[in-house]
Amino acid sequence: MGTQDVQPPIIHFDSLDKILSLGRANSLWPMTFGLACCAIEMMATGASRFDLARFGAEVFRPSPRQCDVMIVAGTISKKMEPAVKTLYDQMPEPKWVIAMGNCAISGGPFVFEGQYGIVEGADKFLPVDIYIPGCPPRPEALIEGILELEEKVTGFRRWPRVEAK
Amino acid sequence: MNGFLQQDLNQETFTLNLGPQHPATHGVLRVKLVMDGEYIVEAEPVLGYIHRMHEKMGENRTWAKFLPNCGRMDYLSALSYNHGYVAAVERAAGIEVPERAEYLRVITVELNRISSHLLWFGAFVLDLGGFTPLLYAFDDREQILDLLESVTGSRLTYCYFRFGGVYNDIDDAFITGTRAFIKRLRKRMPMYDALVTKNIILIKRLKDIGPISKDMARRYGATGPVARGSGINFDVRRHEPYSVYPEFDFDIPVYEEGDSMARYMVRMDEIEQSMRIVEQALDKLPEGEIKPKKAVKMVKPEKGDYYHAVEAARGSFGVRLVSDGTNSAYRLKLRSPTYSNLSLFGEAARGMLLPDALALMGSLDLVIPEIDR
Amino acid sequence: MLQQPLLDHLYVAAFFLGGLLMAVGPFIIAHIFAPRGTRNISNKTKQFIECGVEPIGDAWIRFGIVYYLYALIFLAFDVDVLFLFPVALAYDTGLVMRDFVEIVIFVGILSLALVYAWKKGVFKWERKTYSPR
Amino acid sequence: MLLAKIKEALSSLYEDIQEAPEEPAIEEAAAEAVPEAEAAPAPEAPAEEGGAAQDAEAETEEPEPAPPPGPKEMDYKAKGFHLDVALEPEKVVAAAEILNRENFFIEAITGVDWIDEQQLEVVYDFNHFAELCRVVVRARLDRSNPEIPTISHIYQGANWHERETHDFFGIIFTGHPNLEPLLLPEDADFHPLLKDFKA
Repeated sequence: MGTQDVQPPIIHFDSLDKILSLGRANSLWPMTFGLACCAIEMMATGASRFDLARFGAEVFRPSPRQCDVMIVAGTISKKMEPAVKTLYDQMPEPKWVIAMGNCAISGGPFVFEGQYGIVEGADKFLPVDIYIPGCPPRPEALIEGILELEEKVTGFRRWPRVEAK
Repeated sequence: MNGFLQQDLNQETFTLNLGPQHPATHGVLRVKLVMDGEYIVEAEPVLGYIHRMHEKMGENRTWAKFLPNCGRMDYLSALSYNHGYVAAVERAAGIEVPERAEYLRVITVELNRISSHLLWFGAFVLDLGGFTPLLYAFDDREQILDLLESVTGSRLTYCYFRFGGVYNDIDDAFITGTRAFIKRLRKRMPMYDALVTKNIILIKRLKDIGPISKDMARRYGATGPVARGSGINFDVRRHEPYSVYPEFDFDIPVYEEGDSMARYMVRMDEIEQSMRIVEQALDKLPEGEIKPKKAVKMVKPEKGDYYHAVEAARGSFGVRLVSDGTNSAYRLKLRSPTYSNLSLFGEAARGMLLPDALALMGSLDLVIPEIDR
Repeated sequence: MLQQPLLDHLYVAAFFLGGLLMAVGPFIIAHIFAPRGTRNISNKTKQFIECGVEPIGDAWIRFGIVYYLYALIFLAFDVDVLFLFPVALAYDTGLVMRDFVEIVIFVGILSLALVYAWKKGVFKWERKTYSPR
Repeated sequence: MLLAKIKEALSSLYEDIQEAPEEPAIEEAAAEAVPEAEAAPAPEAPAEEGGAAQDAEAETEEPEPAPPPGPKEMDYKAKGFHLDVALEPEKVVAAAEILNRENFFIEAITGVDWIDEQQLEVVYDFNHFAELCRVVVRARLDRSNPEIPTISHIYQGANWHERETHDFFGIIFTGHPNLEPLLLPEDADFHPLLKDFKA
């Protein structure tokens, strides 16, 4: 694991960090990285009805250099694993990973005794920040995941939490 | 690059990866392109980046346990895949399906076909550079997803069909909702037609781009809108009548030009035809059972191999199952249409400009997990 | 009236500095506020972006001359516009008619280059096939 | 009727097995409900091949009591295909050429691992655009070294099907342009769909 230690920025004090993380939390640029069925729900979330733009996250950047969040939406097969590692490395700091769907969390419906093709879960080789269960998770679940990540980045939750009545 | 030496060309070529993570491939397809400037000298799709072992799972699960997998191969027209698998097992085990269940199957499959074509329409024009049609198409598609969710319970990866019938009956809200949706979509299609189909930029980007001749489509086994765009009148619903399709009258749009514009027009006309089928099916919906009286628990088809093909949104999806009399398949082969449709990309994209090759790939309407299975 | 030209030069210098700041500023801000280095798993941070896989071969190859000619034409007109800026500053100070004629001649000669390039077929973007294909 | 024509054309492949001739089994072509000829012009029948139509039945090496070798007509409603042609691996290319001349297209190539008979079976599915006639060509290979000639020079679509079957079963398609793993990682050396495959 070639983890390079990440030094803090040159100018770095507490209140500045608060302001920067507030800005970062409300403009999370995800990477267009749809693998399978969850990618379609991710597109539906970005489209007109569920509209991820309300939370600042609708700019799906194709190049890893320009994005903050890698939403692993789908099954990671053993042939795709080196590509996922490369993409994760090429993302600039600060970066986060959302494991969307059961396949990204634990291999989902494709885990059976004697399976040869998939990596059972993104956290086998990626530091995952947010897990969104579901197969595929509904767009609302993805939006809740984005809000959860915003809370993790800034420390407080700006949007009302949905109470299960 | 099989046997393509660099020195053959005094003009150097470079190899470009239209890689697994690329907005235009709509999934994890990688195409190794040998380029001379902007012209493609050699295109070789590389698959397997989302191979999920569906056929291996077919062997170590019982017939009923494989049902959720059907919805996860081609998740855009998942109900056609449910239909293909369930009909194949019914043919093998000789299970009868009540009349009303067949009608429900046709209604939900055709609605699913419309939603698949709408998503293809949005994504295809997005590949060519227009972002707004995607938002309109997804808005319509959400209406269908609401309707199908009220009946099947899921939005995308349906598991609605059972051996011998369907899981849930439809209620009046579904019927009125579907009729209202069809009326609304009929008002919006002229808008898509005027804004996008007659748009000079789209016509310039699609006319005579990626010609696929009738013979090339036959040699590669291309089916569905890709074949019908090249003048081949082949639609499994009409060619190999199954379920209750013979009772509806709908026509098969066939275009002779064989370029990306023809394939685009075939799919846009098919949306209209599917709406006609749904309307006729709703009018003639018989009463009666939707499931066999005694639930079909142990399915044990006799030994031998069986084949059943259905018309999925992308072509003829065939299921070849070899059963050895036990309650799980001895071998389950899933013939996916996009697998053959994409295999002609290597020959069709030779000598094209890169942006035109992306227009061709978009017109093939690819769903990668269905190719890799 | 020494101040007037000096003042003009100050304006141009101010705009130049503003432009420079606008260009280099984000780099400085990013360098200061962003954490340095990035976590990586397989040390692929410095690798070129090629959709997640190893780039095959090298991109420093000889390619069609068409791109170079296109860039040349752009350069000609870019410099042309560059000269028009100071002219716009001192346009109606002297004889108006003289300035107008001068500009027309200046732009006319430069557009001759465009006509020449057009005739040479720079804008026809068809493939220059060197290979015996 | 395309089915009868193709059945007779394919049965010509069996004529060279000349052993004890038996009286040919008479199977009258079951009257299928073939849909009315499509708008597409039906392919004009190629010149009728010579050769007497009667099949010289002969024992083939199948262990169970050998049904008369030759294209067997199947009940489409029950099985899903019209013609089942069991051939030796070498004859598959000839069969593909015949079918190609009749404008059939290839639907799929399936591998089946009969482990208890120590055999690997390759099943080719052919279908026709104009008239409904699904022909299944199958060939049995010895499991220890499964070799079968490729048909990718006739049907380019078979190129990927063959590479995939090679991926999953290890069947060598001799003469295939590049028989590298297609769905499995490039350096995969295991064949997952074999019955004795351990992950």
